[in-house]
Amino acid sequence: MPRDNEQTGEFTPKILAFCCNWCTYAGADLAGLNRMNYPADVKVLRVPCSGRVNPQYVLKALQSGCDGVLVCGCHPGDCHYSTGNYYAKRRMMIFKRMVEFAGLSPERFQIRWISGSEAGKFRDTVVEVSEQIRALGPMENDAPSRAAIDAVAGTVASPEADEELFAAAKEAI
Amino acid sequence: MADVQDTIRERAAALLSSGEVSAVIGWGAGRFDDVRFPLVVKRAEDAGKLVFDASCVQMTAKRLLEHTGEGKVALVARGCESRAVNRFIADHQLTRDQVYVIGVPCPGMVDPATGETLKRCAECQVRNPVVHDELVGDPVPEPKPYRFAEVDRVEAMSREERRAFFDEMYGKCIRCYACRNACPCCTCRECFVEQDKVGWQGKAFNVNEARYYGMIRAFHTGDRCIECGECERACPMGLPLMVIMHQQVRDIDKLFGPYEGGGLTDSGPDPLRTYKTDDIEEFM
Amino acid sequence: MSRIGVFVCHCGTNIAGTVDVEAVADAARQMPNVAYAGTNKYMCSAQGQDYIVDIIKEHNLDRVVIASCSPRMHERLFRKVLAEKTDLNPYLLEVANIREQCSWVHKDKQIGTPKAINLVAMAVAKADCDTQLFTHEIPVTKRALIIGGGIAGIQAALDIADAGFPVTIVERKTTIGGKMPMLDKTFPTLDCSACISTPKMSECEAHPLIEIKTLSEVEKVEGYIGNFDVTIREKAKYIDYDKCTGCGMCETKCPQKKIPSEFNQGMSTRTAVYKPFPQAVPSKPTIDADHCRMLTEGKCGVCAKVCPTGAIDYQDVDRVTTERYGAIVLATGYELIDWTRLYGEYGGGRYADVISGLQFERLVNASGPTEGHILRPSDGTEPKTMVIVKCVGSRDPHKGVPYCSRACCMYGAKHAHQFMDKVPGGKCFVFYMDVRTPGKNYDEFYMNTLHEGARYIRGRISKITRRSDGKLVCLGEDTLSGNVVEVDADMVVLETAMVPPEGAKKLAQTVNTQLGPEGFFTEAHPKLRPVETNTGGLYLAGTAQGPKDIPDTVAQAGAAAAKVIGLLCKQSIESNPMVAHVDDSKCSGCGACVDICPYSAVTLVEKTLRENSRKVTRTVAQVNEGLCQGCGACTVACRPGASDLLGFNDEGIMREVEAYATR
Amino acid sequence: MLLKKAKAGALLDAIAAKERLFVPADDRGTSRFVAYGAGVEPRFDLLNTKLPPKDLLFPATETLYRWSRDGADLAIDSAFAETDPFTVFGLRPCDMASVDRLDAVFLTKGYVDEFYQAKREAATFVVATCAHPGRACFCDSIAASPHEAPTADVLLEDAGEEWVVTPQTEKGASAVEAWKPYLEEGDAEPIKAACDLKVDMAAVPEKLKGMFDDPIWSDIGDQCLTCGTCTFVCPTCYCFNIDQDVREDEGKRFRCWDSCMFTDYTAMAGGHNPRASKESRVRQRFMHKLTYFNDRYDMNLCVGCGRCMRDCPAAVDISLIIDRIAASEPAQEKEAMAHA
Repeated sequence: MPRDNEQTGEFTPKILAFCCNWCTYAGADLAGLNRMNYPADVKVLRVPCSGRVNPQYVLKALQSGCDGVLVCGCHPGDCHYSTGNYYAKRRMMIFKRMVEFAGLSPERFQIRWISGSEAGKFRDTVVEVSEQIRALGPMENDAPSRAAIDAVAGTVASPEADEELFAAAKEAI
Repeated sequence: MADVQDTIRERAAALLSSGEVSAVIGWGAGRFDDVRFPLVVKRAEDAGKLVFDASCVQMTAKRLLEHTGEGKVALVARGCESRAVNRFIADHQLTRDQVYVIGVPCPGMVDPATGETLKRCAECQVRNPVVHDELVGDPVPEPKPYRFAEVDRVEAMSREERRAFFDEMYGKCIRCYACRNACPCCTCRECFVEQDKVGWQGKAFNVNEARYYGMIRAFHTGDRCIECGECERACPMGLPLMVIMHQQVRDIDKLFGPYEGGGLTDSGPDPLRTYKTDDIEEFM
Repeated sequence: MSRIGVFVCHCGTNIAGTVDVEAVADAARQMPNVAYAGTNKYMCSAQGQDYIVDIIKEHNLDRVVIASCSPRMHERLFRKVLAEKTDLNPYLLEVANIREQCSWVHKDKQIGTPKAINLVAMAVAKADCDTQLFTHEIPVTKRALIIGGGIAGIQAALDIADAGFPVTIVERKTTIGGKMPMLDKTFPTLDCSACISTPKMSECEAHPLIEIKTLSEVEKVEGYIGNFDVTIREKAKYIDYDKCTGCGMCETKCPQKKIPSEFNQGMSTRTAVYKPFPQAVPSKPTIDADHCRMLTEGKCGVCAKVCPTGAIDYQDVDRVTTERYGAIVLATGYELIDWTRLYGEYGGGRYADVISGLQFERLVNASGPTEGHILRPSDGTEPKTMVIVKCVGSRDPHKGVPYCSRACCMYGAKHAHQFMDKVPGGKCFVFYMDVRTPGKNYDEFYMNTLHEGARYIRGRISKITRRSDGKLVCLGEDTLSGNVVEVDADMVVLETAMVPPEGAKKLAQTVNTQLGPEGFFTEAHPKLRPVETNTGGLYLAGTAQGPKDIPDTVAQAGAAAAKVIGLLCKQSIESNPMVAHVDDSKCSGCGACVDICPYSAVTLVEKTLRENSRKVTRTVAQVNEGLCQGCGACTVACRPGASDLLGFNDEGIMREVEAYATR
Repeated sequence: MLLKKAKAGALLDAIAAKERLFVPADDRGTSRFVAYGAGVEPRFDLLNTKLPPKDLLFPATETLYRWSRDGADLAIDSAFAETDPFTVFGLRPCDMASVDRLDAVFLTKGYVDEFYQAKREAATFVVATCAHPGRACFCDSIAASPHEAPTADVLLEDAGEEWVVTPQTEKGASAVEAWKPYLEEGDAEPIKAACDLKVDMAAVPEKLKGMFDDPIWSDIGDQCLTCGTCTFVCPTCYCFNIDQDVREDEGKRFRCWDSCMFTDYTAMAGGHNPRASKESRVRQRFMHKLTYFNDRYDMNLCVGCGRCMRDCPAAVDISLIIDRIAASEPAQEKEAMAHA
């Protein structure tokens, strides 16, 4: 799939949204029912519960071509399975802090609670996240600048090694 | 420490000859004076091969799990090994009656490469065994040194610098999995990296794959880490692996604390296996 | 290699208007493992279904992807088509949502089409990892257990038993009936509460299919829908009910007569061997072990001497039984908030003439301590001025509870009416925050009370003090006029909040279900599943779920009974096949899943397994498929992925992620 | 011919101007052979680099072929490419011996690995002898010598302040010819050092054949973590895996290093693993290093570089293992003793 719009040359982000079947997925359906309009940058992956979302999926998505990941579930207290989103919340709080500590732009991995009736919130979230990622540009833009590498890196042995490091950094997280 | 070593040998011989234990796990002497290695002694006459001095850098507890089928096993345990024992028990990998803990208060080990205190000992929070059947030697003071200096340093960096820091770290990783194999929290029968069919972990050697391995392993152990620092010690490439463990430890402590790592007390489920309905909310 | 068929629906112009469905089918043909791709005007129509069925046969397909409306809409229908009209397992199906989440939210084919292709690619990738799933039959034990013997429990028990299923009522007090027999009259019809509730109690006692266990509590619940193994402790009653005829001789002769009567809200006394009230069911007494001299001091024994049938048994012990039930109804009711602890400004219980609404019910009741005369507890004189304070505890998040207790507006009006009826010339002031009367004939009743002369003042009483002449000085504010109001009352009635009964939390853990923040049991869905819980086979009746009045309680009990009857009518129920499954070879038995599972569906068991041609015995996790609801929380806690969710397995989700990320 | 160590820089600059040049150098806390260029300080004082030079010939990850699809048209392109000449300057005799082992594996016995061959033929190896072998060095009792490297293209014999330069192959001769401007005529006495650490390999390959069930393996298994460190720092470990990276309309197949220490190295599709235990994996590694390879190629696969001993997190020491094997009773004798 071409990353840039053929006509405008504009960057089209690739954002994956994990949505729980009972709340957010229903909210997204409702947005459709209400014919709300939102950018096509976000694709929804249905899971039974936000507690099913393994952080490993998130990192895999971000490392294999997605520019952003959204994890959505029922509001705490409203989980269809009572507790799934509470676990998800703790996991994602820790995992998000960890990937940000390791240098991911915070906007690229977000978590939101959206209920089955909050079609508007679903639309607004998609619009907001899509705009944020458009502003950040593709994942490659997360790579550190030469100045950042120089500030942090130990003695790099050779120009080639330096190039390698820079190239490696250019790869998606 | 010579007295301690003598006592360890005596006790090991006694425990083995009485049949109370089938093996004693401690350290043996390598070819060079500053090289010690994890040694499993199974006969009383070999007890003399056990050594204990400032070069016993390895955290040996993981070996326990390989010998539990063979009767009770004795472990010469410092603070770190004793916390690992508690970790194993919390993870249902061991029962307390399967292990005889010969506790040894630990003054800290010496890094043979630098001659200075081993990094994991310089950050150690628990030098005295938290669990033991007998204690060899007198308890040592617990200085509880500040262990988040490296986290502070990295946290103070800009996002790009942090990314550069971790790219360098993971760029050097050779994915030998020594960190995993040494870790007392890594007790899976089949690690996610070995599950080719599901395809969590790619086989290629590059910074992306190393990052995937490094970060997911860190996340898998983050809420249970006993902060022994053995992963970092075992790393043949000298990567600062504890920085991401300490970062999680500090976050968990702040958010869902106090952090125990399961290695200190029997304090209920680990932080990511439980929740509170009034946990702080930041995802509305 | 699987052979996947991709069926793209036009949905008239609903999809085809913004998605080039032919282009989607063309793109699908290029996707790995896709053996066929085609389109149809309406895939869900009979003709569309036939098309799918024919193509599956013709192309020997082994997986199906339908790109259409939301799976929440028609996934079930398409599964049914596969199950009934093809040889394919119905779970080898994925639905790509290209209507609600694509064509309806985009306006332009140039945006809708590539997105639809992406969604189809994800579904195709996941379909390749789908496995056959099978439901199995869970047998249903045709018996119901009702926990709590108030009007909700009684109604549910009668309805279920009348349908032909045995019922056990577990009641922790000495009689069933709950609070209703204590009430004098019920609003808005003012019929006698005891007269309508006690016949139902007797009906329960006489019903051949209803077993009543009083002084009993549920200790343990194991198992799952259709098969709950319930351990019940029936406390010692010290009277052999097989021998006891209920003649009452023991009660008459018992020398311990000064025990405050719980039934009369402490306003009269009872004996140590007692029935709480004449119509109690079972209609036999029990010995109160805390007050019986024989049981506390070892001397007395009067009742044993006078009992004509020798039914007294001081050696009686608790009986613990475990029996299997197919369904459980929680009808544990409510308690009134302990206002004396919370409202020091109302005297905190120091003034005898500040009483609760329930005490008033007893005062005004003909079988109560005053034989129905409204008399002040302090001096037995008739109060001339009465103040009723509503919302004591309710809607008071700082001191009491944040919610409305729903029934107090009505029984407050009823108390005002009863006072004015029984005390000619009496003045009644009602302090209120709002008057809420949504019920059949409710507002009419309230208006009538106003016409009778009850003075409604909008505001809270801020302080009650007792003057030396015994008058209760009630200081409040009329928020409508803004004036401070002071009323010299002879008696004050506090209409207190309904709160969950003591032990609800423990019971929730025992039966493994959830409580809301207020401590009432949580229904599965507030609108659509109001009497079910998230635990299959566990239902709610009455105020266990939240405050409500008698008609609502009875209606809900009937609804719960209908659900139970519906379940018990089945020979067996079909299990949900999309549950967690543990791969023994990967499981190290660490127990993370056990800690996580909200349904207690996972346990650690010892298993003998064959590994590398050797037999080994290890501890591994095991999922009870009857209990597991398929949330998948355990699968993430499981580091090696030994626990995986059927229908949403790790491999499938990973392929789906990659299908999108690498396109 | 002599090369003054102090003047080596000029020579390196000249070589690097012509072709790619790899020298031992520090790299962010480790050391390895890195491409020479501005700012690179060669570490000819290092005994041997932390990471071996094998990745110059046998990269850790190497693409074999790529495929792409356009509609129904499928294209497969080999990733094989000719390699431009390059020089590896300053590797040690043990590492040169490791190249001999890799040559045997990838170029002999009827199969030539063209990916390896292209790089091997492009490479000129300039070996510097060791004046002061380290405490973990034992090349001269197993595979090589600190002061000679017969298969090197050019041998630099350490003579203190200078190297005595000797071309040993045609490739080496033409290289030295080009170096002339930087070399000096003259003679110096090379230091003929020997390792302090010795092993007695004489009977080891044969003895091992009877030691499949020897308790030594469980003893090593107790000590070993079965991480992959030894295999990845070993200059001769050559096992690899083949995997692929598939994207929408394209993909590639690559090979990457693997390690016999890993459980999934021998995992089979049905779940069976013939080397599930640590001791069986440890046994495989040392059997391969010390006897199986000898059977096929008639040389020890261990070259005595000491890297595994140095970096093993559990201090597993191959020299001690060789000692123990050498000291053990041969199997037949043991059996005979058991019967006696």
